[in-house]
Amino acid sequence: MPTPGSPLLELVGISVSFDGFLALKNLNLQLAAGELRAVIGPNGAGKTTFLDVITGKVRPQAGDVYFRGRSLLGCNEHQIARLGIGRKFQSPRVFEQLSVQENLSLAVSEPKTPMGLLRHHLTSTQRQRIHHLLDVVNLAPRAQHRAGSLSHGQKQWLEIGMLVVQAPRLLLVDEPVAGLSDGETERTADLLKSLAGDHTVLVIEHDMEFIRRLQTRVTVLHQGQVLCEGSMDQVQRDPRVVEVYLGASQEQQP
Amino acid sequence: MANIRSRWPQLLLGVVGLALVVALPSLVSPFRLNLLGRYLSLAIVALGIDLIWGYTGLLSLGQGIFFALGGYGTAMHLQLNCHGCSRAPGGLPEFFGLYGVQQLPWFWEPFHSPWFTLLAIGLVPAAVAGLLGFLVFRNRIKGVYFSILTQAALLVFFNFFNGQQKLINGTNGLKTDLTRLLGLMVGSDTMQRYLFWLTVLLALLTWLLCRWLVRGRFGHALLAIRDDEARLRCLGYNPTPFKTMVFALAGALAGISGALYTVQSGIVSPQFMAAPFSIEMVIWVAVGGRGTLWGAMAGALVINMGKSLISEAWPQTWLFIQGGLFLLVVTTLQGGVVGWFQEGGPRRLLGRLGLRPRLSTYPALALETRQEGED
Amino acid sequence: MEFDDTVAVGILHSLSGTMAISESTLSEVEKMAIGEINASGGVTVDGKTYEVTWIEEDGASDWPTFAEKAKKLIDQDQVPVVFGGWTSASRKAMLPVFEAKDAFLYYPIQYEGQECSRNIFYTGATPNQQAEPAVEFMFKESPVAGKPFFLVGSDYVFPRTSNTITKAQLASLGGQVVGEDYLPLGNTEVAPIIAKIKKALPDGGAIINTLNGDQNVAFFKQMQSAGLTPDNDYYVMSFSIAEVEIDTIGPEYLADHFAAWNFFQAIDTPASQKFTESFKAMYGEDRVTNDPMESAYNMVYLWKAGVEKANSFDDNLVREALIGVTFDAPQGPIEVMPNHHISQTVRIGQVTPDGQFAILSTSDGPISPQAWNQFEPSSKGYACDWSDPDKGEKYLL
Amino acid sequence: MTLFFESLFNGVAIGSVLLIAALGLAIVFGLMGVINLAHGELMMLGAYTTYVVQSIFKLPPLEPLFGAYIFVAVVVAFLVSGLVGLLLERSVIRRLYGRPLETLLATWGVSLILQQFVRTVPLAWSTGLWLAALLGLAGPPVVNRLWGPRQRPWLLRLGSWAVAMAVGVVSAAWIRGTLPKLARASARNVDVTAPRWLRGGLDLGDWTLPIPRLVIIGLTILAVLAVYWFLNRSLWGLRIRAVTQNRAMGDCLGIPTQAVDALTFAMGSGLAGVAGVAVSLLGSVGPNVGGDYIVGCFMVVVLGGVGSLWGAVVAAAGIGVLTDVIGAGRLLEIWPRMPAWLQGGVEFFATTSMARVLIFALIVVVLQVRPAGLFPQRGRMAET
Repeated sequence: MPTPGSPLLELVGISVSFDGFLALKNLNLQLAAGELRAVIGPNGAGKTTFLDVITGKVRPQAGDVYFRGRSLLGCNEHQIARLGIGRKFQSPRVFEQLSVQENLSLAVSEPKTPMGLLRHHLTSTQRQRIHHLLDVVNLAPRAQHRAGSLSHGQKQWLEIGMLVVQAPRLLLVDEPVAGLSDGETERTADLLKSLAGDHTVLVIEHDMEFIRRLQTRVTVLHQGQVLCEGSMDQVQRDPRVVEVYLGASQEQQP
Repeated sequence: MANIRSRWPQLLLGVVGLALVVALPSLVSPFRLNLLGRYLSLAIVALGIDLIWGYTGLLSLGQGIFFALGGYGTAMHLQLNCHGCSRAPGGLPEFFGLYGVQQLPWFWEPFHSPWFTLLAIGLVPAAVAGLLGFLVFRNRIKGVYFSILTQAALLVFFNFFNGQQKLINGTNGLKTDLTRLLGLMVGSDTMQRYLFWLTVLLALLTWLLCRWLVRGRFGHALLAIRDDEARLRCLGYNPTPFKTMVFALAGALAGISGALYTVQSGIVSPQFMAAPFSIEMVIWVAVGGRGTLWGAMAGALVINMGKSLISEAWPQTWLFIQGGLFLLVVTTLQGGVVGWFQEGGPRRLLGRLGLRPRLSTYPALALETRQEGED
Repeated sequence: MEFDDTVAVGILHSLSGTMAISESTLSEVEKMAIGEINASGGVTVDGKTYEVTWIEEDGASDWPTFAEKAKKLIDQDQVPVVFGGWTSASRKAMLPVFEAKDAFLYYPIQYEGQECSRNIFYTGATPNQQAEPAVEFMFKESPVAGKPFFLVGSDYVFPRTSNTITKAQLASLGGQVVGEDYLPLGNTEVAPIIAKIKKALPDGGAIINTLNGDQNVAFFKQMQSAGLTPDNDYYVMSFSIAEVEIDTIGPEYLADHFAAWNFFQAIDTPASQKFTESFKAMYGEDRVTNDPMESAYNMVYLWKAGVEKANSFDDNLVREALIGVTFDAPQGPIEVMPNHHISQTVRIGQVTPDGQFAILSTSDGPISPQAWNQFEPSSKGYACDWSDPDKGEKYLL
Repeated sequence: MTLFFESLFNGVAIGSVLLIAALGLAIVFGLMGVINLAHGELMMLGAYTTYVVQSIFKLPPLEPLFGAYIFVAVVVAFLVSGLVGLLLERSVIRRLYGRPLETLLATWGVSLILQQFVRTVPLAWSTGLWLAALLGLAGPPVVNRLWGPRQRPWLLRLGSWAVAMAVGVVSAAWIRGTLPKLARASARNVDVTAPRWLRGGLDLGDWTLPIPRLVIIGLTILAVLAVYWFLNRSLWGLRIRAVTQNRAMGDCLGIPTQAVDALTFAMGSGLAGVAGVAVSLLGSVGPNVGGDYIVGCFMVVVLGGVGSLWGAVVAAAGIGVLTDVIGAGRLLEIWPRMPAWLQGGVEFFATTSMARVLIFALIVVVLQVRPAGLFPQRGRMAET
């Protein structure tokens, strides 16, 4: 049992290498319950790999991941998901052949086994959650449409909706506003902020304006390591960040 | 409530269909009826393939294994309970005499019981499929790897059944025409008529079962596995039991289909496990339209009828036609024929031929999306 | 020529699939025989002359398909007779159909015996008309006389049953079988079998070969390269290699090995030469004839004779009339026996470098067929006689 | 000791046939992710090519060279099967990249058509057809290289196709005339006779090494080395590897990815043709020859690990040795005092067909431990 005050998620000395290329080097990170955390870093800093490690997709060569005091190493993706870690992927991944509502009902279903789906109907609470979420992500009018027919931004939201409807303890959100309009970005920021507190949220994003809007603690990754942590203003003033970030962005950003 | 009016055509279709099924045996010759019954039983295996391939994205090239297992189970029971058949020494089925077998192999024993046989027709193939599926899916082997492994498994079963004369009569297979079921000779016209009706009934039930499965959240989970398995995992689903279960179910359906096919064609042989037959099954589904249950059934029926008629007229050309069909469906008609109709294929074709102005205005598009939303 | 009417017979061989290679030749010969019959006035029944036509179906090398097509020919086309089949498996698949519908199948291939259906008429050799004389020849007269035997075959019913009989026969002759192995159908990797032969027969010996079709090619090619050749005292007696097969395997690999048949193209009689010449004239100079083809040719003529003797196309009348019918076949005189098989002359041939056979020995006149084998303990003492209702399929002598 | 070497040799001999047959498949699968079910039929074309070449070498002017026809056959078979592969890639496979299951089905359709093609089209005509296609395709690039680029490329193309057609028709007619055996379509198998030097065995005391097997082992080693060299040392090999790893990036760097695909597929197909020559030395040549080998090839690829040349080599050798050890019942010789219950089991599997059953079961077991084969390719893209 996690003691009160102990971190919800803790990464200890994680190292990951692909064919000799070190994607993560001795990475350490802690996340407290109810926290909203932004992670930024130039391309290739290892942001997505870092999420892959938490969700069990990539097994680190060294180090350990603890969630509520329990090691996640050796758990499969679905087991980790069932522990209460939800993930939104970088480019929106929803089930395009299913309708919006069907996407959400798959996410909300419990237990997530063949027999569970066949035997149990959705409870009224679950249905209410779906309706509520449809309103939150503004997709109620399109509930019966195929997800494939949604716009990019709507898919992003649907995916966030699918995350939230599961009521996970920890939300891992990978570039939620890529390709969204300003208005949509704003609403997404508000949504994530409103989720924090009840949930713990970790956001990875390139969009600095968006991060600033979140008004939260920021972690900067660089070459697979934590470069620094702090508020957005602190981080932006850190000379190391300016160096790697601006330097890198000049070379790498198209 | 407004739906009731739009249900009328469907109801009418059902009544006409039922009348046709009841009347058919007196309308066509016993030979054609028998063919129809057999092809209808193939529609059941096609439904299973549609479940695993059309909905779940697992292309099995080994359904012949389960099909044949169902057929062998039935034939073993019939051979054991064949009163008045000529017998080998010791009262064993006749073929054992050819190889000097005196003692009934142990796995034949339970097939004396009709109840065991009925269960085994579905459960044995399901168990084999489930085991194979579990071993393969557990390791996240999928895509073409899965297809190849199923094909290899098929070859293994083919070799085994072909090679084990003393156990199962090898290449010759087991025959049922001269055996008796419920006092009637299986090959007789009366029995064949009953079997036809039974096949219609079972095909219908299977269709209803599959429809129920794919329309609910279980079916949605299958589609999700097909389209983005990794995403589904991150929603907390473990795809392995889903895949194993649906593969086992498809195996059971194949077994039932094989049993019906065997009693109607009079023989089960290792040829049912020959690689081409299993791949043909996939073509039926592909041509009919994978991911649509009607398409799978219609594909099985129509292609087999076509094969029968064409090979009666020009035996040499069937391979060309079959190969061509494959290429056509795979390269241009990906949704199969039913899919093509659903996606407005006929209108597009007419438009392309200049017979009808193309409708590409906004109202038309809106109409299309609304239709999509409805089904 | 004017005919009063036509009668359509059924022809059912594999025109596609693996067996098409062999079976299509039978279909060709049957059509040739039908043509000859029509040219000489057709079939006469009740004073009316009938032109013979045919309805051909494709068994597609698939046993269930054979059963299906047999049903079609009987039910749909109502043919009075079906000429068809090659493999034992296809015959076994068709048998219940013909028995259930009480129709009549003419089957032209030498086979393992142990079967005597009322509804099948067998014009190929039974084991005592091919296998047994062949084994006896290998044991007593061949260059490897007295040496041990190895049995190799394809993994299906004919080789298995035939080898069971051969083992029983050799046991009674005092011969020695040092090994047997079966190659699964469709597999051409013969290296393990050759390794076994080499081990079992270190100093040469007789090999009884019942391999099927393509597998013979691999077998003989690799036998030669492994040094298991007639020069080194390894002689193969094959039951499935005739002139057509030599043509596709290549005489270079087969020269000096043996085969036993009732008919060889090399038979030097007018009837034999006429048969081969007509076939070449019809289908090409480079074609050859062989025993199964001759057998298929005979059965069409025997059917005609049976129908004319019965003066009816009715199966049951023809069935009775057929017994005792004789025909001057390319192999010599043959006669239909009460057990639905025919008496035939047995010959042993040795492959010559030009792809033909040198006939080494010929039996003294036709040998009577035994449907039930007399070496195999389970069938010893049994016989079959359809002319006597008390005896029938299997009775104790 | 003899036992050990004999078993090893037999295993390697069986394995080398598997390997040479699987090599092309492994390349196409490993580099392009394409399962080519028509691979066996491309082998069949190679085997038929051997037959045609052999028939031509039996004619009087070439007859003294008959012993060497096999070398010509290897080259011609590579070209013919490669050409058919090229046409296949351009017409069908190309539309299906990224949809492996559809490709699998489409190539099965192609395999049916090719089988029926050799049954219904006389060899004389198909020889003319392939010759014409080869000349027509190769004409313009060759002319351009020899005499510099032409001013009117369409005229050159037209001209070369006209010449090609003429050559095709003339050669087909000539073959029809001189080789009556090739003039008629036939579903029957044809006899490929190895030259005399290739038919015997090499005597080593009481042990004979079959020469065809030795030649195939040699051919396989050559093919593996050639493929290794091509992929790792040549410019096109570099391009192929680049495209395999990152297609989009390859495009951006100006690598003609379409040409790379076509070349890879054609090369894999050409290797199938060479394998066809090899198997014609061992067994029969007929429309069904492809089906005999295809599943074995797949087993090698799956067991070895996709895209791993080394894995394919080890897998083929392993399957070969096991086939021999199990199928020929050698376990009993190796361990003569085996307990009786085990002995029964070993004997049960000591036939060629049961050996296959057992080997498949073993492969499934191995895949439980190493799902991606013995030598999987590692990397970021390994599992998505």
